[in-house]
Amino acid sequence: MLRLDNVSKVYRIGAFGGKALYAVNNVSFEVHKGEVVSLIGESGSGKSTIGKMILRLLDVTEGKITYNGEDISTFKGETLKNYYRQVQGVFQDPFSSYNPIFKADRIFEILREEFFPNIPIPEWQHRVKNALVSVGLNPAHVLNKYPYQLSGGQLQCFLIARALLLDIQFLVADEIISMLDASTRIDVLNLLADLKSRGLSILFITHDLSLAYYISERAVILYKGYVVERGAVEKIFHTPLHPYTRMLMDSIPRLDRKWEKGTTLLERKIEEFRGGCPYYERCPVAEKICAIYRPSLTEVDTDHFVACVHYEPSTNLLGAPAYTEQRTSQSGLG
Amino acid sequence: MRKLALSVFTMLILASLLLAACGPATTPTPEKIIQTVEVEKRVIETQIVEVTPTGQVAPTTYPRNETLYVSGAAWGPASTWNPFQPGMLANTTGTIGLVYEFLFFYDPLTDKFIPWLAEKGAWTDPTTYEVTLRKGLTWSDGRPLTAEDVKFTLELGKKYPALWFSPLWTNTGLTDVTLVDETTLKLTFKDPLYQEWENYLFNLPIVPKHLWENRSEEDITTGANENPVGSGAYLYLTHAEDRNVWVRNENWWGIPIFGKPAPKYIVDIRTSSNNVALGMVVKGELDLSNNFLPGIATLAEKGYVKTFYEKAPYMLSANTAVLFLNTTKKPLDDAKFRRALAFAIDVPSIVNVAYANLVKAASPSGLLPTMSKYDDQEVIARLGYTFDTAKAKQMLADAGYKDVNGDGFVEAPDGSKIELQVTCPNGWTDWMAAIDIIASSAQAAGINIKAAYPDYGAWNTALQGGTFDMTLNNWAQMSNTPWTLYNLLFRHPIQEQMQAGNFGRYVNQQMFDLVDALARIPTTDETGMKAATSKIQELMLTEMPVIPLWYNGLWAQWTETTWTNWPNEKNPVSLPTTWSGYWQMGGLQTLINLKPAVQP
Amino acid sequence: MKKRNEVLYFALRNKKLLIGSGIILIFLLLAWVGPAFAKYKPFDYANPLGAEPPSTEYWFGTTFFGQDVFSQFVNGLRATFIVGLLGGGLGTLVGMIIGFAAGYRGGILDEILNAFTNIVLVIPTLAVLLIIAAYLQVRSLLMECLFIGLTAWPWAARAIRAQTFSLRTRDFVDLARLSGMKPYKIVRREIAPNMMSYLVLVFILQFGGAILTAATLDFIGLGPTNAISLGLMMQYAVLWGALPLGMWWWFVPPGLAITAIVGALYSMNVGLDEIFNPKLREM
Amino acid sequence: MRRYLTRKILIYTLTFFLAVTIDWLIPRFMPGDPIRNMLARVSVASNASAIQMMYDYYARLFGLDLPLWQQYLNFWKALFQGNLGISTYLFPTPVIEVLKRAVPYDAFLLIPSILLAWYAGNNFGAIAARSKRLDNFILPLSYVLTATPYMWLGILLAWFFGIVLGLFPIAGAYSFSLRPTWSWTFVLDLLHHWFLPFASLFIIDFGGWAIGMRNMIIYELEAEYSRYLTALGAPQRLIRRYAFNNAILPQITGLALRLGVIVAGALVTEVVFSYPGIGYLLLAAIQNQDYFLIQGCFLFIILGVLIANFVIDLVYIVVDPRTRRGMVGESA
Amino acid sequence: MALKVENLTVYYQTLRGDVHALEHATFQIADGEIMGLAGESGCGKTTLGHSLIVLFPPMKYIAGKVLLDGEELPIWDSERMNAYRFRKVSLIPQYAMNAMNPIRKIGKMIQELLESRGVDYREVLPELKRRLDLVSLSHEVLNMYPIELSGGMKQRMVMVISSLLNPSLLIADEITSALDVATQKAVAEMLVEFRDCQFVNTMIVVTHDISILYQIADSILIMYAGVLAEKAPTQSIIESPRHPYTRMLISSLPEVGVRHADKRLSGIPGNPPLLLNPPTGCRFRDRCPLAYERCLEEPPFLEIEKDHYVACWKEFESHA
Repeated sequence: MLRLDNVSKVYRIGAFGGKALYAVNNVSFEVHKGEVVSLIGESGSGKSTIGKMILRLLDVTEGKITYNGEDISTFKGETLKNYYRQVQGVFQDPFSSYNPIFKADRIFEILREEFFPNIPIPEWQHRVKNALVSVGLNPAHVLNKYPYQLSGGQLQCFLIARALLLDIQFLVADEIISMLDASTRIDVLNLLADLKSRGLSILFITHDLSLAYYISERAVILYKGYVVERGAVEKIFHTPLHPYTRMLMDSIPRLDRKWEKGTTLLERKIEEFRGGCPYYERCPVAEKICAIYRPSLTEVDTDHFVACVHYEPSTNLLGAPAYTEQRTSQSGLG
Repeated sequence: MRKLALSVFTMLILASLLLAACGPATTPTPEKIIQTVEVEKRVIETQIVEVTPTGQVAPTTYPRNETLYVSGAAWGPASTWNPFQPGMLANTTGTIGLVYEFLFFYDPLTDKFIPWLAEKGAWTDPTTYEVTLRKGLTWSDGRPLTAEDVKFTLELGKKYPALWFSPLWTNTGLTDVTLVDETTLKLTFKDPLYQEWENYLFNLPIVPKHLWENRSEEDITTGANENPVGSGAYLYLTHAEDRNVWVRNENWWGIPIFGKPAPKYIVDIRTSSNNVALGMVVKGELDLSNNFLPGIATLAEKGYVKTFYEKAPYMLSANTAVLFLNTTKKPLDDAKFRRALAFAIDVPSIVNVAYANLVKAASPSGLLPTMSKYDDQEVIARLGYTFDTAKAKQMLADAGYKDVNGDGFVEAPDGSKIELQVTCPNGWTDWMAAIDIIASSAQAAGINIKAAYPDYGAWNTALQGGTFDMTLNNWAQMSNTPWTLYNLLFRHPIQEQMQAGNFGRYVNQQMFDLVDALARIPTTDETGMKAATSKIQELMLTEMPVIPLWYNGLWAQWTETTWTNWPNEKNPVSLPTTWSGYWQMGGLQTLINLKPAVQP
Repeated sequence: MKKRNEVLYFALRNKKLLIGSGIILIFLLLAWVGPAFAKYKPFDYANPLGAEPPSTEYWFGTTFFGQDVFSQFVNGLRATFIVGLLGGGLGTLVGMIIGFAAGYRGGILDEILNAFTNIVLVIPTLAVLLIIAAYLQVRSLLMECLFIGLTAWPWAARAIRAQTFSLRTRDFVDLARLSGMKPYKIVRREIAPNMMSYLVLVFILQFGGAILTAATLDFIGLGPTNAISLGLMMQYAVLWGALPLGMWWWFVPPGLAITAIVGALYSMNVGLDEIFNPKLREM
Repeated sequence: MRRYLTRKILIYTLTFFLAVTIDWLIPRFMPGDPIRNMLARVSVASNASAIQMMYDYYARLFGLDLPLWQQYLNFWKALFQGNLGISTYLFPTPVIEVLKRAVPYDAFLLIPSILLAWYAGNNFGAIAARSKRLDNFILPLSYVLTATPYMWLGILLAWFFGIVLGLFPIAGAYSFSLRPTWSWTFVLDLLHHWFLPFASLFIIDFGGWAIGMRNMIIYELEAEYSRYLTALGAPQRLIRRYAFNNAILPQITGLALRLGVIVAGALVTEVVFSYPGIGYLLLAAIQNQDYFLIQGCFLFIILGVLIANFVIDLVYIVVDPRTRRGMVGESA
Repeated sequence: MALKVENLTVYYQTLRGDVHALEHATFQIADGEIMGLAGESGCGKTTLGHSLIVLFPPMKYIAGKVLLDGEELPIWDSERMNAYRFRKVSLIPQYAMNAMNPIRKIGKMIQELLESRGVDYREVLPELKRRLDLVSLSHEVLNMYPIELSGGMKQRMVMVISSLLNPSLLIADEITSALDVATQKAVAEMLVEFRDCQFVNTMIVVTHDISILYQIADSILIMYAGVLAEKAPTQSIIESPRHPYTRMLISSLPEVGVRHADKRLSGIPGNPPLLLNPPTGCRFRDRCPLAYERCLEEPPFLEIEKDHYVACWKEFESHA
């Protein structure tokens, strides 16, 4: 239903835009109808950029995003509006999603103005109330209030209700629970799961593998704009292949198991990425070749892809790279 | 960081101090004049070369009792010492008069020519003028001044049409200058314009041939002529943005004849505003101010300053402020309307209010009091005008100008609306006040006139291009002949740009002929001149193409703390002025007559 | 609701705002009704005696020509407010258009507008104004407002751009785009209301700036050629020797009024800033 | 840093190019004709034909008889040779000479007043921010000062100190009775004349900087690094010092922005005190329709402001590490 | 007892009245103990952490006593507190990203800070370098400006600075919430290491993430709506929570390895009360499934087992 083909996002930096910074690099994946796909990565991995590109809030630099076979970058005016009827987003910071000087329910009013100007107001209010009830809110408690009078969880539900008022088919949920209190997180997460059961497709963006596992069918692991691992969530969760995924797994604070000590490699300096494997600087199992060679995404199992030389059959691990000295001098850790 | 800031700051202050001190004015290293220096075009050598005629070192401070401080002549910083420079002469007033001299001086108070470089000059026959120079004339570099120099100067006008006095050859009728002997010249004319020619006698500065003959055309027409070498009573000493300083020429040829000018130094101050001049006069920092100082009447009454007359108008009259009417525009093309307008203007209020009695109302003839003998009193009594609103209304009504639409203003006989503007340059506040009064008094008579103050450039463009309705002008100064004024008023032929007169484009061949005729009357024929001016006045007052309103004063106020024996109504020997063009009309005599005040 | 009350609460307790707006109101009133009370027209030669110090007949004295200073003053005050309002308003408007456009659109438009703003910012306004003023040889008050407004906008544009820039990244703007709102509408309905307090401050500063600029222009003789203003009064006073003649009543009131008005505006500005910015409240 | 600098230089070059072009346009598109205005002062005695001859002569002299594009190119060419044409008001002085004479006065008046006011104002503001009592007094005073029109303060100072008390001269750069020499008499006289114009510029700017600094300091004292230092028990002295060091940065930017305004202040101050700087010259040029001089003054002011801005940008690089490390692309 | 807090009450002064951000806090921390402080946002945990070291307006000391190593901290007197700050009590703030002066080199800033506290930088320098090694920062950072460091690096740098004088009590305020899981883990482990190396005696780790506390804390204090709800050794809190709020809180955490399709988790319905006018009695009453009449009275914070404190009438009943 929604498909990314070799999508890249490049920012131009330098005095005359001379240098290119790849926020997203050659990313491809697909979200099928009624499916939840998790996009996992730490900050700076490009996961939110992908969400914004899907929502047409950012332009795609290279590659193509198609929705039901149509290139979304061609949408304009009415067709774009039509796209937004079907594809919506909810963002990380619930408070930032509301204009602080207006009441929270203004988002519904805007929706009516833009998409349903012909629906009479009483009828619309009725629809709004239904939508609020369906996301588990009591309209009497939450309507006619300013954003700061509502909790983060309520605000996120508001946004989901807003999406439901449209003929929505696809939802981009960008870290929607990371700023919520533990007590309400799970409710919002459950709400998403309920939506899925209604046939909605969801792109669930998160940095938490366990949440991805809780809710999604498939996952995409991003590192510095590259897909390092992708596939069915069970496979990734149970047999993480990429060292980065493994490190993410190990770092999850769990209530049932204590951390293994000292498995995390930390940056000592801000390093510029010079090519090679993006994870090279932090990788505990890096080979010499990783400094200069960027592995491609290889299918190692059905619906399980990974980009790591260790899983690339044809790579000659003995090729001596030029950066050996540098690496040994920089990656010592305490 | 703070330390750094402070030290940088100190350095900057010091540096700027030094720059300011040595930048603007002359470096005080006196040197002998370098006469043979070929002054490169536009390179200001004065910055380094200094003139010290007597060889002594110029002082840091000019001794107060030897220095005359004057102001009101210069309107901009000094930039040229070229006596032939047109536009900017006012800036270095004194170049002409103090440094360069003329064949004659002219005394407007007595209407007499005073032989100056010339011992005598006269028409030997109707087309030959013979002039004899004094003996023993010298240039300030010690070389003798001879008839050669005069001939050279006159012929420059023939050689270079871009020089302002080239009409001497093209217009006045001069055809030839011949050297009779070392001091005598014979000038041959064809159909001479006597009146105009005599103007040149005291307006054309004579330059030294030996220094000018090798100069290029550009140098002569536009060169700045730093280090001026003249024959006059004073020498250039130094200048800055706001002053010109002259020092007495101790070897001046005129000392034995006219006497030694009393002040050793003349500091000619350019005051940025009247305000500053007023402050300086009151404090006694200025000996003579030739600025228009609005508050001076009060100060004169109280005795803080002296003026030529003790009572109003305090000042002599220097020129006539006339209202030019654009005769190409309706209804100003109608002489009846113009005459009615003349009666509608409240000149007494202009005199009393705008000028606080510092000026006098003008004679309807427009001629200055010094020329009053050419006023035909009979004509003036018969055709002259006075402020009379009722009469103006009556005249308008008689001519068919009536208020048809009831807005309080008359319409033209053809029913068209009349909306006129009277203008003067913005910032000329006394004139602005005056045109306010013109507009309001005309409105009282039912003529819709509004005052407007465009910027000088716009005003000048409108003036010369003839796009104004009516405007004030006073470009004819005191002169030896009534022709000067009438030439301004009725200049012809009419051209696209009228740059020097008849801005209202008044076309009347009869008038043009009368003015031309006046120009041809020999200056000795006073009766002939009177007859000619009478005719002009009669026609002018009947047709009223311009309206003379008041005389601008020869603004002069002085104190006697340092210098005394100023000319005044009791001692009217000369004009107390330093204005450009007035040194030769009595300004210099005033300096010669000055006496140091008795120091208490 | 509560938020608005809070603003009002602070507003009524903020001395700087109250004093500032009090002064402005007094002068505004004077400019409004003053001319009706003036016994003479500003340019009428009312006093045949010429310059006189303040008296019961001539409240602020008379000028050198006997013009009523009070009448000139109240009429000049009116001109001052007009310049402030129109010139400052125009400056704010242009600043808003450019600031919003650059800040919201970003990208190449931003680069261009930003470069343009920087250029205009570096060029000394007065030098440009002088030249413009010299071009227009007959100048009206409205003309003055126009060219003051058209040269005063750069810093406003910059400030607004920066604010817009930070607001643009807020999620509610993205949400508005997801609702299919047009950029202009997003700016008007989502961004501008959030900056209202800021825009008010910008306007106040532009208002004061326009008054000062106009006074400067007027003073050096490039003001309106057909009206009275406080700057012109000062120019005339200096030109006609009010200083050496000791006619303090001629040059003190106009300068004092400008200082008071602009000072009051600045004071209001700080007051409002304190109200809108809780951080400053405690000080 | 390189990015920051290239950007700046680009902007400055553009500004300069634009300013020069505007500059060139001035005499060409102004109503009225500079030469006709200049010749308007020619003796009335001349007749019409002579004036036309003079007009042609001068048009050729000023190069106004060439096609426009040629004039534009010539203008640039001349500019690089330091030739700005000839002043009509001060004919035949080259504009560059006229400017050269005025510049030292400007430097003498502006540099000390700008820098001293900045320095004193910032320090005073910083002090005010720390004392409630001082703040209550300094703040209103500073507001009044920044709101004061330059000329009014000038007039008041001239009137009170110059006329009522008679302590200072109110016009000119040095006494009329003096010739510039290397003597104490002259230098003291110079300072005597300089003082009031300097004071009027200084006082007004001082107020502005004081307020600015006070507000900035208050913001900085609320900043998180200040809170952290407080939490670690650092003495107020250190916290204030850090706050000052941070608050001074926007003030440096402000200084760059202020330069354009100061030119205005200098102009009216020079007018009030008849001080022979560029501002005064510009006004005279405008009043006398001397477009070539207007052109020169404008160019000079622009150049001055650009250079000063550039210097400030360089200073900024020294004081703000963020610019040096290329992290800040945007500021003044 | 390293830290003893008795009846500590701190309000926020606002226009609409005092916000009762922290009331009647009474607890103790043993030597070498890392105490986790957890709760929902707005529960007063940050207020509690900050009140032990610095009270910025509008925070206002109302009542209570704080004893550190037997010495009373004059927390109501900012001037007098200065003597204790940094040396005895120190803070790693939430805003570590902006905690360093942006225009000073880090080393220079540390030097100036130390010297202002009368400590010789040169003497401390070797130790400082050792600690940089410990947190995997190169010594070059001392020669850098804060802006040249990444968020995680700044966080670690501030940790080093705050603990440099070996304070007895270190308060770490939400220092992991802005970090990625990997960095989170490393930073959390470093905190433990600091304690293990005896850089600090005791530590209060303020966070909303209980699972992190489970990894590093010795005991956990749960707060709810400005009052203490439960404090116990970590294992007890996680495995046998006594307060209904704690129980619900823990059960609402997504269990790793659970899928929605398999097991649906649930949160705590309702919202915490506003603290401007907090309800009398138990503040969790409205959301508590076990609430009964007794809950109209405010429950005391009592030790019901060794080192296990709780404020719930129901629990007291079952133990009575």
